[in-house]
Formats: sequence, structure tokens, C-alpha cells
Amino acid sequence: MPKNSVVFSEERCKGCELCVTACPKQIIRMGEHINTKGFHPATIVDPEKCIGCAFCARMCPDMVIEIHRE
Amino acid sequence: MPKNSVVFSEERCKGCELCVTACPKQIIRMGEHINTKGFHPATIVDPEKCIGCAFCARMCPDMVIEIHRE
Amino acid sequence: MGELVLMKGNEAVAESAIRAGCRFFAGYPITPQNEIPEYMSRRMFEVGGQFIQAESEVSAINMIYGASGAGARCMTSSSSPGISLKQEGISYIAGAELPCVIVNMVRGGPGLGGIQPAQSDYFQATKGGGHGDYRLLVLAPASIQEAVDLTALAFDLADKYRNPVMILADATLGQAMEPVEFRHQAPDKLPAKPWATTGMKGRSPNIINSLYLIPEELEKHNLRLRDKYEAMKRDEVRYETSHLQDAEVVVVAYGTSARIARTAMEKARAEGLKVGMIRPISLFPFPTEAFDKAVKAGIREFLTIEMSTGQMVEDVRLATNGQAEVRFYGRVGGVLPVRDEIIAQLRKFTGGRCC
Amino acid sequence: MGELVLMKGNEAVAESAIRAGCRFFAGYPITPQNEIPEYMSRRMFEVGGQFIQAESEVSAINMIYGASGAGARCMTSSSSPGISLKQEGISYIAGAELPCVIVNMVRGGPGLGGIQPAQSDYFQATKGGGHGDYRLLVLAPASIQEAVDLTALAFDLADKYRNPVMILADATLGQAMEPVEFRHQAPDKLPAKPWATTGMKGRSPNIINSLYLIPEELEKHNLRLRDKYEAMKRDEVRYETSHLQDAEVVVVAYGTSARIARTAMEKARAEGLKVGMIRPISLFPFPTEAFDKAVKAGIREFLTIEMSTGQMVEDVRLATNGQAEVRFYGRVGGVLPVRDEIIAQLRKFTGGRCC
Amino acid sequence: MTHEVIMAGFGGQGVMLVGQLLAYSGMLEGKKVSWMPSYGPEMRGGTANCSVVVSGEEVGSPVVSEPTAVIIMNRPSLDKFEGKVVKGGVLIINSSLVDRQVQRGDVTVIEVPANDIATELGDVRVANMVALGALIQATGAVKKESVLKALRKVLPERRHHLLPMNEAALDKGIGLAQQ
Amino acid sequence: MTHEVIMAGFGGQGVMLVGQLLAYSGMLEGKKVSWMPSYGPEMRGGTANCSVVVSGEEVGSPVVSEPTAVIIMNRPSLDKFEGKVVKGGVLIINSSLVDRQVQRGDVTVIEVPANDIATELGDVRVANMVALGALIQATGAVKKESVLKALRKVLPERRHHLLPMNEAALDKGIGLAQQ
Amino acid sequence: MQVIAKRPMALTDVPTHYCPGCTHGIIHRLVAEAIDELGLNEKTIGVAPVGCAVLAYKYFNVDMHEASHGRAPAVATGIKRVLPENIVFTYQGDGDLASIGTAEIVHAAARGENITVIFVNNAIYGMTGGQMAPTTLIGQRTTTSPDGRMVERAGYPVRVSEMLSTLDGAAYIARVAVTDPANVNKAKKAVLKAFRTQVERKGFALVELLSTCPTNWGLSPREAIDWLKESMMAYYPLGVFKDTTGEGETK
Amino acid sequence: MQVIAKRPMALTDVPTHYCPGCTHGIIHRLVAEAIDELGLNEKTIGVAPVGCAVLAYKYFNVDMHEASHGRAPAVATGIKRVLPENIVFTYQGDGDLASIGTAEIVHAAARGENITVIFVNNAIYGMTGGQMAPTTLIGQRTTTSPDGRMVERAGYPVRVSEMLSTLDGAAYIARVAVTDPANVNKAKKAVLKAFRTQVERKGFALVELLSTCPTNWGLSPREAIDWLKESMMAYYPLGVFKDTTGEGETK
Ligand SMILES: Cc1ncc(C[n+]2csc(CCOP(=O)(O)OP(=O)(O)O)c2C)c(N)n1
Ligand SMILES: Cc1ncc(C[n+]2csc(CCOP(=O)(O)OP(=O)(O)O)c2C)c(N)n1
Ligand code: SF4
Ligand code: SF4
Ligand code: SF4
Ligand code: SF4
Ligand code: SF4
Ligand code: SF4
Ligand SMILES: [Mg+2]
Ligand SMILES: [Mg+2]
Repeated sequence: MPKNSVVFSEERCKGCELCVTACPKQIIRMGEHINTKGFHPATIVDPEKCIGCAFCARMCPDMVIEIHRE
Repeated sequence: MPKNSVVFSEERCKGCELCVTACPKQIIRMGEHINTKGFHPATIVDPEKCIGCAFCARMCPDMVIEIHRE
Repeated sequence: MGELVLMKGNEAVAESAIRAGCRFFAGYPITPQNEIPEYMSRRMFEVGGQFIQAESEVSAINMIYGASGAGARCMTSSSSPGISLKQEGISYIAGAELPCVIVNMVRGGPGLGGIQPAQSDYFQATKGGGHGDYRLLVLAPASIQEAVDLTALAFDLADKYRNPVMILADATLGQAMEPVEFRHQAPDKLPAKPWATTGMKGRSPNIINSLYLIPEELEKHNLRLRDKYEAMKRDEVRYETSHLQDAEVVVVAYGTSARIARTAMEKARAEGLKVGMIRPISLFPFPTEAFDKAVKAGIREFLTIEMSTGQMVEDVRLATNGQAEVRFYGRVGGVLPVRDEIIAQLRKFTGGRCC
Repeated sequence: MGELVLMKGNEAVAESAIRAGCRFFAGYPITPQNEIPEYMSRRMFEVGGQFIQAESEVSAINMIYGASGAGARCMTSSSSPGISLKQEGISYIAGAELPCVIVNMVRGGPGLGGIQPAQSDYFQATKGGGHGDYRLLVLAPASIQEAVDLTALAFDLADKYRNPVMILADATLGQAMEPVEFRHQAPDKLPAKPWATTGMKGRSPNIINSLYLIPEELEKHNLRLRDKYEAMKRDEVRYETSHLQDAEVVVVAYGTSARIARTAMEKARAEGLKVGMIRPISLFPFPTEAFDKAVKAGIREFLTIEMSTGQMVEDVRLATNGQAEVRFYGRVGGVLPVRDEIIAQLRKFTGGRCC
Repeated sequence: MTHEVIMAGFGGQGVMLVGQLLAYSGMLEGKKVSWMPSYGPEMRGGTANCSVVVSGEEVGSPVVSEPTAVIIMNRPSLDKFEGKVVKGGVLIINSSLVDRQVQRGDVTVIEVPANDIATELGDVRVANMVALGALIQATGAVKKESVLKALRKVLPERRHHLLPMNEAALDKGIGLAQQ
Repeated sequence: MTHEVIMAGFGGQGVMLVGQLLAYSGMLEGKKVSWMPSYGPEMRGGTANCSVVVSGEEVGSPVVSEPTAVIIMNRPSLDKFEGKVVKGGVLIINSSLVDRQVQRGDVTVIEVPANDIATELGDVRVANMVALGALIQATGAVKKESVLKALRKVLPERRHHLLPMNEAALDKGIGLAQQ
Repeated sequence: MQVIAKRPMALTDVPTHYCPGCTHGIIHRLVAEAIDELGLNEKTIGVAPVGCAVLAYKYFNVDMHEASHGRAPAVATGIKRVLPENIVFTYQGDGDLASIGTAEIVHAAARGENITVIFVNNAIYGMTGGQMAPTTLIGQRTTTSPDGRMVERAGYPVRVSEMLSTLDGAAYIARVAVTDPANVNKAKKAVLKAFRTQVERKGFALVELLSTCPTNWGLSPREAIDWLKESMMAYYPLGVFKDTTGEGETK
Repeated sequence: MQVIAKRPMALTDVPTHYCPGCTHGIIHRLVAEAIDELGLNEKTIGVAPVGCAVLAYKYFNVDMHEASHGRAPAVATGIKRVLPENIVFTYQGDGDLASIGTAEIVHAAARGENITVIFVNNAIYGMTGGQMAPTTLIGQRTTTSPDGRMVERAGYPVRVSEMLSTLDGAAYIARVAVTDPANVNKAKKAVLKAFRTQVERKGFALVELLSTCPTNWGLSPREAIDWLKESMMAYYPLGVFKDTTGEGETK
């Protein structure tokens, strides 16, 4: 299975959780900490489970998520 | 057959001839003379043929025609 | 006497209108006056009136045109770009001699500009932003209490003159909260409007109209309107003066900038500068008489403060008619003048001569 | 030098615009300027330009906003009520600093008013009928030939200052025919517009905008605009004077009323009255310097003639600044002043002192 | 000399056109000219008139209020303009349609049965040219040659076959005014 | 004495509300007051602040540019307003969220861990009341009783059960400022 | 003696300024007859447009309000909201309603404003001398489409009735034509229905009447009627496009 | 290494001012992707509205023109007529397009103006703080319909796509929603098609995108998506309402 790298630009995240809902693998969670804008940023918790479907990125309104397949 | 009186207020007539077209009995003609507005006014030529259908009045844009049945 | 309540300027104006008997409001959202339509959307139906969020400012002013013609006390409100869109309608209402109240909570321009306070719509309000020879009565409150009081007055003046009245305030007064008291109540019986289109029962048709195809008739109409505006100039001048007895320089300002100018005057006087103040409350009619008196009293220096690049200053110049030096200091684009800047300007005047 | 042709003012203005390189016109029918869009609808496509009959004046001015942003020489025309509707758009165009030409063939107002000539939109044109601190360059032709020449100039000035220019004429000039000669030709190469939105090929994006949310930035923008208007006041004043050398009273008039005022001046002089004349051609910037000079030369009496209840007279008062007596005589509503009425007014001035 | 002329009649009688022709002729003679229309409030069929100024000096008001000459093509126009013409001025009356006499004694009145003459010439629409002929003869505002030159410029090529009839009409008018 | 106060923080920290409360309290004491909001260009989540003036005299500008006291609920607000407070003025710092020290030495700085205290009291949303308590204690702008009276007027009946928690928060703030 | 045809009471005795054969006059009469028949003379307020019918305030013998160009529906809204017991109608041309007044008519309909709209579609701007209207047919010559309306330059004619029928607030929308006695009678029924809809508080009602402009079409009145039948009716089919009045009160 | 998701070139690197979870951001990306994919970056001119997207000129990495409120279609018309070889799109909210800009959008469509309109319908005025829009649903609470939109007071919501589809000048009109990845992909296809329609000179194309306004709806971003699905999609059905692009050039 190809490896997908899902990179979140934390500082741009507004914590809306739309990516969380979108992820079919349920591997995105909101971080405990807050970024300088005052939001809990989303992060991926089980990166190896990622299937690279990009649903998260399709739903992210803020261009937080970049995905590469290696 | 009832008698219909079709009265034209000549001075209001603008000579458009819409009444002429509308009359099923073809008894309306344009006068030779002109009224003070400069138009040839419509008149009824064969009043006794009139069936009182009021088509002429329905089509007259200028409230020239009044029709009574006696 | 009512109780003091802390209220946003926008809401206070809206409530004041309702208490003055306003029963029809049409408007369109625009910052910084949204609280007026929002308040109206809650309150109007409670008092049996009607609120409409129109599809545009153009439509709103024409709804007012209709409602006013039908005899209602009515109001619309907007802010600068929206007021520009209303100009044709305002000209019609003035031309048809109908009463209504128009609120402009001015923001920075031109174009989309900004949403912060400005006074750059003075010309538009006072000289007629629309076409043709007409005038609005323009009232400029400097506090929320005054906004409340002038709004009530506006309805009475509108009916008295059958003319639109504009409340010219700005984003500061719209957005700020201050204590207010509602001192007036809707008169039991509003003035009769026998000219209104209410159905011709028992009379011949009433016609609301601004068209006069025959030049001589239009001229007569224009001259009648002019006479009305002259009557306003005679009877509806409103202003406030301070310290003119001993003033060597007079600061002139209206609305929000007048509040700041007043603090500047006070501090400057504390520092020994002989500063007085004229605060126009009616912008049309402009309080020329205040300047006449000041000039007659020997005052030769005026400093006009505006949140614009200089508009009312022209009326100050006209009012002083070359008999005094008139200077201007302005901040623009949403920036408020600051007390100490004004004092610095005053010092430029009185620099050489005073303590 | 072109041939003399007898042309309606409206058509002459349209043809002049085409020759000045105007390649986009959007307008909406309104009497008395319909021949402008009608002419454009025939001519524009011949020269590879575009004509659109917009759905309204509001839309037309915004089409101009777009076309101008895209780099075209463009024009819209209307008459009073339609110009009122354009005020928001004009304020945007001024705010975004775009060039365009706007023609107002003024008719009687307010409201629907009439369709006959008037000069009652002077305030709207010169003081900004729209919101915010902006100015139009306003040019007022007094003959069809001058309308042709000023229209050509208008396009150059618009590009030079990146500012809307208004041709303020009236129904007389629009409807009348006079001989005209087209003296100018579209420059081979129009001024480059590197700021235009033409696609960002080989450069970073261009943005046309009038929004400045941060007050300090909007203030900077406002001050830059003000400086531009000051430059216009310095460099773009246009006027014509007659007989100021020996004049005791000066008649001041622009456009159609200036033609009539001139005949009055000539007749009055023939009758021995020492009358001179100042005819402002640029209304903004107002030719203050002409009045300065006249006042310096000792002239103490000015009679302003307008087809309004008195608008330009305020600028005359400002320009003379209390140094002279300024009187006003106007006809309104579509009525033109008559030569002998003007002479009667002049006599009131000079009554006591002259032959 | 400044000629301030009004031409008035029903819409359709060609008063606007003949006014433009006069202005054009004046322009061809190097004079200052203006033409200005005026319509009644009716959409069609009302009366219309135009003002024409032909002068050696710059034209003041293109709207003539005290005409030096008036072409009157119908009765309502006589009622409207008889009182306005200056003392010593000229009234050209289309006697085919105007059914009353001129009251004023201080003006030159020239009656031309313009419609009748035009009908004789083959087209009632050249009645306006008959009146114009009388006008230029009576006032000397422009020369006949200028009118013909102007006509050739104003009429589209494909209508040039109408020139002779127009010239004939003009001549008739001139002839009547000479009498 | 004229108190010109700014209250600044993230949207959602209740700075607008607590500002209105201060203005209301001043009004109840018969003072001249004003409240003026200011929002950033962000739609939500940006910083927001309001100006409150409480004075014996008519209020000049409702927009405060040189505050006599500032409540600073987050770090960006410190960066923005530290330089603006007048010499000898008061800075109330929400030390729960502000992660740096005040640089200026010419002002009175009162640090209150407002969020922590509020959370302890049961609702982080009363952090603003903690800060207000410190402010009124440090400046004497209004009396505690006035704030409580104002709160009773401002809070809808159905929320009056929250009054004790708010009073407790206010007291905490007052206490911290007394130290 | 029985009266078969005479001036309705809701028309004044003033002769109109309309051109010979202009069917504005017929439409005026139909509106006046409807007002008479429903007995609304003393409670009706008419809103005149800017267009050839600008002087309608002189012709209708009821209270009248002369609106600004295109804004009659907004003016009518203001009146009706203030005087809900009165009857308010607008009388508008196609330039007025379908061009500059597009937003106002769409939103009056969307709001289900309880007014009656008489929409006179003559495919041209009559009053200003014959410019193209949004309703001008493809190929039709006007003073601003001198070579005939071309799609590439000016797009397609707008079918107002069809467009407004998509709005839930519209209760009754019909298109009729005043070409001959039969159609005039149908037109009359539609106008009556549009007033009745308001009387019964059923919401927004609009009748689009195809009308002639002999003057600006460059045709005789009779030819104009023929052109209307052949060309206009082909693009603008007659019929009732919306009628929710049977379904109970929409407003 | 293969890129599966990244910022399109037609977006600048500037973080937006939109509220958390506001789907304006998604729509921006779809538009930018379409521009990238069709290679239009150097010839596109975008027209920003007055609405929450007023700052779109900072976000789209193409030439941009900030229009006045509601007039974006007129501004776009001016640009496109002057530069017919360029690609011009407007980006408009529902207040902007369906309220104040009604006349401009109707007539741009009627003219078959060869532009692309991105219409973001969030059933509210976002930027000004949540007032009622013409698209606000019956019963929906806003700051100017505090008790929920009532038919008697404010009439019915306007279905813009359906209304514009009655116009012959409209070539492509579709309604989509950005509720989930599948719908986002469909939305993307519609946006692409709307740009392609212009590239191929087939006339006026509009995509109505149902979008959320969590802030003014008073919902969390996720709840907002749910409300959009349940309430908005019930009144505003998704689908292609008009597509004449297969029939050859309409303009
Ligand atoms: C704001 C404004 N724009 C334009 C006009 C000029 N105008 C008067 S009537 C009219 C159009 C009339 O056409 P229509 O509505 O179709 O009515 P019709 O005359 O054909 O009956 C126009 C454009 C105006 N009076 N006001
Ligand atoms: C002429 C004018 N009227 C009103 C406004 C105020 N205004 C700004 S945005 C807006 C509405 C925005 O709503 P919408 O178009 O739905 O966009 P959204 O913010 O919801 O995306 C309004 C009314 C304005 N700027 N100009
Ligand atoms: S790419 Fe798909 S599986 Fe991977 S994190 Fe995103 S949504 Fe989840
Ligand atoms: S969708 Fe984007 S902005 Fe929202 S939580 Fe996920 S990464 Fe953050
Ligand atoms: S009533 Fe009928 S038959 Fe009689 S004249 Fe009229 S149309 Fe002819
Ligand atoms: S229809 Fe009327 S106006 Fe026309 S000719 Fe007949 S009577 Fe005269
Ligand atoms: S111009 Fe046309 S619409 Fe107007 S009155 Fe004449 S025929 Fe009728
Ligand atoms: S207010 Fe609504 S539409 Fe505007 S950015 Fe916030 S969520 Fe989006
Ligand atoms: Mg029409
Ligand atoms: Mg919206």
C-alpha cells in the first residue's frame, strides 16, 4: 500500500472539524493545544491508516491540508 | 330587432381605424373631413345594420364610442 | 420624563422614531447602521406598524415614497453608499413634497471605502446629492440623547414642511452606547394629511406627483419650493455656542467631531487660550446667524474641524463672507480627530498673541 | 481641419467621443439625451467598439466601472434623474481612481420634473452627489462646438488624472443643431494603463478596488485623492472672460445661460453699461483665479445667471470672499433666461451710476 | 442682421426638416446658425415647432422667444405665434390650412397656399418648401442657391430625383413673396 | 476624574459585555458614560475591543485613543495596547493567557489569572468579571455595588441564578487588585 | 334604454395624449371597468409609471401616485403596507417593469405583496422615442438596435410572466393581448381576476398585456395589431402561467 | 511523489478572514482549481462582490475587480465586452446577487453575456451580521426576521437558478452544494463546466453553490452542514436547470 503523507499547516487551521467529519478512516482529531489564532488545530492521529482519499482536504475551507503519496 | 344607437364623440377620435377593423358588419367608415386635432374621424354609415355587438367600442382606445340599445 | 437607559445610537434612533409615531420602515442592511433595521424588525410589528427589508436601497426609498404618499410617518436608514443609491428617490420625494425621515450613519468613502465613522457626506446631504433644486432639512446630533431628540423633531418638521428630513450622524453615534431618556411621546393625533392617497371616498382624487411638463408650471413649482427652503432658513436654524463672549478663535464642528472639539476647547481654555465654539445642529439650514453675530462681536478666526477633507468649511466661509480667517483641520477615512491635535491647530492661530 | 457639419449636440458629443478613442459606451434612454446612445448604437460597432443599452443607469455606470478597469476609454450619458442613480457608481469609480467620461444633459427637477433645459444639477456635479470625499472634473460647454472639443479633452483629462470627468450640459445643447468641426483625432497610441485588469500575463495581479478597511489606510488614500484634486485646481482651471478691462459689473454664467448672458452683455454695452463677463468652463475646478483678478482690478459687482434657483452663485461668493457684491438671477424648470431680463438685472446694479 | 425664425405646424408637415434646411443653408453661407426643436406633450399628432437663428454673430439663445419671422403651417400655430413676432417682422401663412386672418397690422404678412401648390406640384409634402421659399424671399435670411446646395447635402443620394420638385416648390414660394 | 478604559481580547471572551457593564454601572452612579465597540476585519475569532468612558463631564470622543486603564485578556491585546496606556495608567493583565511580561515601568500592572479563577469558580466565561473586579478596584471608576445593580438589570431574569457566580468572580478580581 | 358601451367611472373625461391607435387606451379602459365592476373606486390607489403612461394620473379617476421609473412595485408596496384595506395597482410598461424595475417587480412578487400589476408589453420604449426594450424581439429594429436586435450584441427578449411564475409569492400571472374584441374580452377577464385576487387577499397578481406602439414600430395602428399577432404572440404565448388562487390564501 | 491535494496556483497564500468552517473557503478553492485546470490563470479577471467575499481580491491569484454591491454582473459585462478574449467571472453572495443585484444578474443572463457566475447561496447576509436574505427559508431566524421568516411579512424565498433558467440567454445553470466530498466533487464539475462554457463562447453560465454560514446561523460548522442538507436542500433542489451548451453556440 502506498504511503500517504497528510500535512496540516497548523497555523492556518481554524478548528472547524469539517475534515474530521469527512475522513472515512476517522483518523483526524482536534489537538489539545491552541494555535496563535486561538483555535485547536486538527491533526492526524493514525497516519498509517490514511488511504489518501483527500476527503479531508476537499472539505477543508482553509487550505490547511496538503497530501502527498510516495 | 332592437335599435342600437352608436354615438361617436368626433372630437376625441384619432382616426386609428381600429373600430373599422373590428366591426363585423363593416358599417364604420372614416370621415372625409378632419376634426380640430387634424384627424379624419370615424362614423357609422349604415346604423340600421348595427347589431350592437360593441366590438367597435371594445377596440376604441379613445373612448370615442358610446352605444345604447333602445 | 423617562428613565435613563444605556442604548446603542442606532437602536435609540429607531426607538425614538417609533415613539414619534413612525409606523413604516423600509431599509436595507449596511454597516454601521444595521441595528436600526434590526430593531425595527422586532419593534414595528409590536406597535402595529410595518417593517420591510427592501431588496435594495433604491427600493427602500421608493417604498418610503409610497408609504409617505399614503400618509404614514415613515423612515429609512442607511450609510453612505446606500444613501447615494437613494438620491433619485430623495429627489422625487422632495419634488412631490412628501414628509419622511432619512438617517445616514456616515462611513468613510468614496466607493466602498470603510465602515468607520466619517463626515464626508456633508455636501451630499446639504447641497442636494440628487438632481434638481431641492433641499433636505439636515439635523446633526452630537450625542445619542440628541440623536433621540432630533429624530423626534425630524418627524414633526417633515410633516410641517412636507419635506424629507435627514439625520446626519456617523458610525460613532450609531455604534456607541450612551445613556438616553425618551422625553417625547407620539402625539395623540398626528397632523392631518388631506393630500394623502387613501382612496377618494368623499372627495376628488388625490395625486402625488413631481412631473410638470410645461416649463412655466415647473418653474412655479420650483419657486414655491425655494420659498419653502427660505422659510426653513428663517425658522429652523439650530446651533449651540460656547464661550463666544471672550473668544478670540472659534472652533466650528458638528456631530462627533464637535464632541472632540469641545474637549479641545475646554482644555485649551484651561491652558489660557481664548477659544469659543459654534456647533451647527441644523446643517441645512446652516446657522449663518451664529457667524454673523460672532463676526459682529469681533471674532476674526474660525477653525473648522471635520471628519472629511473639508466640506462644511465652505458654508463657514460663506457665512463669514470674507470677514474672518477660516481654517480647516480634518481627519478622514474613519480616523477621529484627537483633542490635542485640535489644540495644536488652535495654537497655530493664537500662537503669537496669547499667554 | 475637418469640414463644418450641422449636428445635434447629442450626436456631436457622441461622435467626438468616438474620435477621442471611446470604444465602450453603456447607457440607458432618457430624454433629452437619447441621441447619444442611439448614435452610439450605430457607430460603435463600425469602429470595433461596444455599445450596450444597460438595464438601468445603475447598471450602466457599473459597466463603465468594469470597462474602465479593463483599460478602455469609455463613456456613459444620461440626464438628471439617471445621473442621480449613478451616484454610488461614480463614487466607486472615483474611489478606485478610474478614468471615464460621464455626460449629463441636465433637465428640470427635482423628481421627474420636466424634460426642458436646466442647470440645477450644478451642486451634484461639483460637490459630489455621491458619498465620500471625491471630486469630478466638470466641464461645461456653451456651444455644440465647445461640447465637441471638451468631450475630446475630457478623455485626455480622465486618463491623466485617473478620474471621472463630467460634461455638464443641458437639454438645449443636447437638442439643438449647430455647425461643428471635429478638430481632434484619436491619438495613435492611447496612454498605457499598466494598472488595468487585462489578465496577469507576465506580471503580478492587478486589483481595482475602493475598499480600505483600516482607517489609517483609507485616510492615506483620501489624502492622496485630495492632493490630486488640489493638482486639478492648480492645473485644470478653464474659463473665458470678456471686457474685464473696463467692466463695472461682471455677469457670471456657464453653458447655455452664458450664451444668453453674452448677448445681454453686448446689448447692455451698446447701451452704455460697463458690463464684463466671466464664463467658467471648468466648474470643478472652479476658476477662482478669474475672480481674484477681477476683484484685484477693482470690480465690486457680480451678477450670476443660472437656470437654477442659485447654485454656482455659492462658488462665486466663495471666490470673491466678501470682496464684492454678488447677486443672482435665475430662471428655472426649463425656462431659459431672456436677454432683456438680464439687462434689467444689470441695470439694478448700475442703475444709479451709469450713463 | 440676425434672423430669428420659428417654423410651426402639425407633426408631419415637415417644419423640423425645413428648419434644419434653413440652418444648413446659413452655415454654407458662413453664417452662425442654430436649430432647436420643440415638441408638445402629445406623443404624436400634436403641434411642433422649431427655432432657427441665422446671424452674422455668435448665436445667443437657440430658443427663439421673439421671432423676426415665423412660418405658420396650421391654425393652432397662428394662435400661438401671432403675438410673439416682433414689430416689423414677417409672418408666412400657409393659407391652405389657416382659416383666419392675421390680426396684427405691424407685421408683413405673406399668405401662400402651400398645401395647394404642393399638391399641384405632385406631392403635398413639399408644402414646407413653398413656405421656405416665401420666407427667404421676404427676409433675405439666405440665398436660394444655398438652400439648393444644402438640400443636395441633406437628401440622401437615392432621393436626389426629388430635387427638381423641391426646387420648383421653393421657386413658387419665392415668386409669391415677390408679389 | 475621567476614566477612559479599553477592554480587549479574543471575540468570545466577553470584553464587549463587560465594557457595557462598566458603562451601565457608571450611568447608575449618575456619571456621564459611553461605550464604543471596535472589531477587527475578521468575521469571527479575531481580536475585539471596546472603549468605555466614565466621567463627571460630558464625554468627548467615545473612541479612546489614550486609555487611563486597559483590560488585556490575551497576548495580541497586550502587544496592541501596552504602548497606548497613559503614564500612570493601569493595565489589568489576564495572566492565564498572556505569556509575556509588561515592558513599561511607568504604569500600574495588575496580573490576574482570570481564566484560571473563572474555571475554578465553575465557568470560564466569568473571566471577564474577574478582570472587571480588578479594574474597578485599581481605578475606582465605579463601585462594586453599581456593577452588581447593573448586572441585575442587564441579565435577563432567567439568568439571575448566575448572579452569585458573577459576584464571586468580581470579588476575586477586587481582592487580587487590593494586594 | 340599455347602455352597451360607455366611459367607465374610473376614467376621467380627459382626452389622452396617446398616439392614434395606441392600445394603452384600451388597457386603461379595461382597468377602469374592473375597478367599476368590483366597486373599488373609492378605495383604489393607482401607481403610474414613467413611460408613455406617465400621465395615467390624469386619466384614472382614483387616487394616483406617480412613481419613479421602474419602482412602481416598491411605491405600491409602501402604500399597500400602510393601507392594507385599500386596493393598490401599478400600471407599468416593459421598459419600466422588465428593465430598470426588474428587482422591484421580482421582489414584490417574491414577497407575495398583495397588489395588482398591469404590465403593458409593447416590446419597445415608447415614451423616449422607440429604443430597444428587454422585450424587443430578435431582429426588431429600434433606435438603439438600428439593424434589428442582434443576439450577439443584446441577447434575448425576456419573458416576464414565465420568469415571475417561478416565484412562490406570485398568486396569479397571465398574459393576454388586446388585438381584437375576443382577446380584449379575455384580457378584461384577466384584469378582473387580478383585482379580485387582491380583494380576496390572495397575493401578488400580474397581467401582462401585449400592446401596440404604432408610432415607434413605424406601422399604422392596424398593421401594428397584425405585427403584434404574428410576431409578438409567437414569442410571447398567451395564457395563465400561474394561478394559486384556487388553493386558498397564499398571503 | 504524487501530490494529491495542495493549494491551487490561482489562490494566493493569504489566510482568509472567513469564519471557522465557512464553506466560502471550499468554494474559493474549487474556482481556483478550475482556473488552474483550464490554464486560465493569465487571462482571468475575477469580480469580487460586496459580501463576506469582498476581500476575494486578496485571495484569488488573478486580476481582480472589486464591484459595488450587487453590480458584479454589470462590472463583468463591461470587462468582458472590452476584453472578449479574457475570462471573466463574478463571485457573489445571495444578498448581492438575489437581492440588490437582481436586475443585473437577470439582464446579464438575458443578454447571454459570456461570463461565469459563482453564486454562493448561504440563505443569509453574512458580512453585515446575519440579516434576512431573499433566500432565507421560511421560519429561519435572522436578525431582521427575529421570529423566523414569516410569509405574511417577508414572502417566500427566491429560487434563483429556476428563475434564471427561464431566460433564453442562459446557457448553463446548475445548483450544487458543498456538504461532503461527493457533493464537493460534483460542485467542482459544475464550476469547471461553467468556466468551460465561457471558454467555448457558449454564453452565460451560473453555478449556485449552497453554502454555510455557521456564524450567523448560530451553529457549529458541522451542524451548519447538517442544516444545509436538511433544510436548504429541501427547498433548493440540486441539479442542472439549464444546459444548452450541447446545442451549439447560444452566443
Ligand atoms: C431614471 C430614469 N431613467 C430613464 C428615464 C427615461 N424614460 C422615461 S420613460 C422610459 C421608458 C418607457 O418605456 P416603457 O416602460 O416600455 O413604456 P412605454 O412608453 O413603452 O409605454 C424611459 C427610459 C427616466 N424618466 N428616469
Ligand atoms: C449599496 C450597499 N448596500 C449595502 C451594503 C452592505 N452590505 C455589505 S455585504 C451585504 C450583504 C452580504 O450578503 P451576501 O451577498 O449574501 O454575502 P455573504 O456575506 O452572505 O457571503 C450588504 C447588505 C453595501 N456595502 N453597499
Ligand atoms: S486523506 Fe482520507 S483517509 Fe487520509 S486523513 Fe484525509 S480523509 Fe482521512
Ligand atoms: S477542515 Fe481545515 S480548518 Fe477545519 S479543522 Fe480541519 S484542517 Fe482545520
Ligand atoms: S356595435 Fe358592432 S355592429 Fe354596431 S357599429 Fe359597433 S362593431 Fe359595428
Ligand atoms: S377606434 Fe376610436 S379613435 Fe380609432 S378611429 Fe375608431 S372611433 Fe376613432
Ligand atoms: S409612443 Fe407608442 S406606446 Fe407611446 S403613446 Fe405612442 S404609440 Fe403608444
Ligand atoms: S459570516 Fe457567515 S458567510 Fe461570512 S465568513 Fe462568517 S460564516 Fe462565512
Ligand atoms: Mg414599452
Ligand atoms: Mg449570503
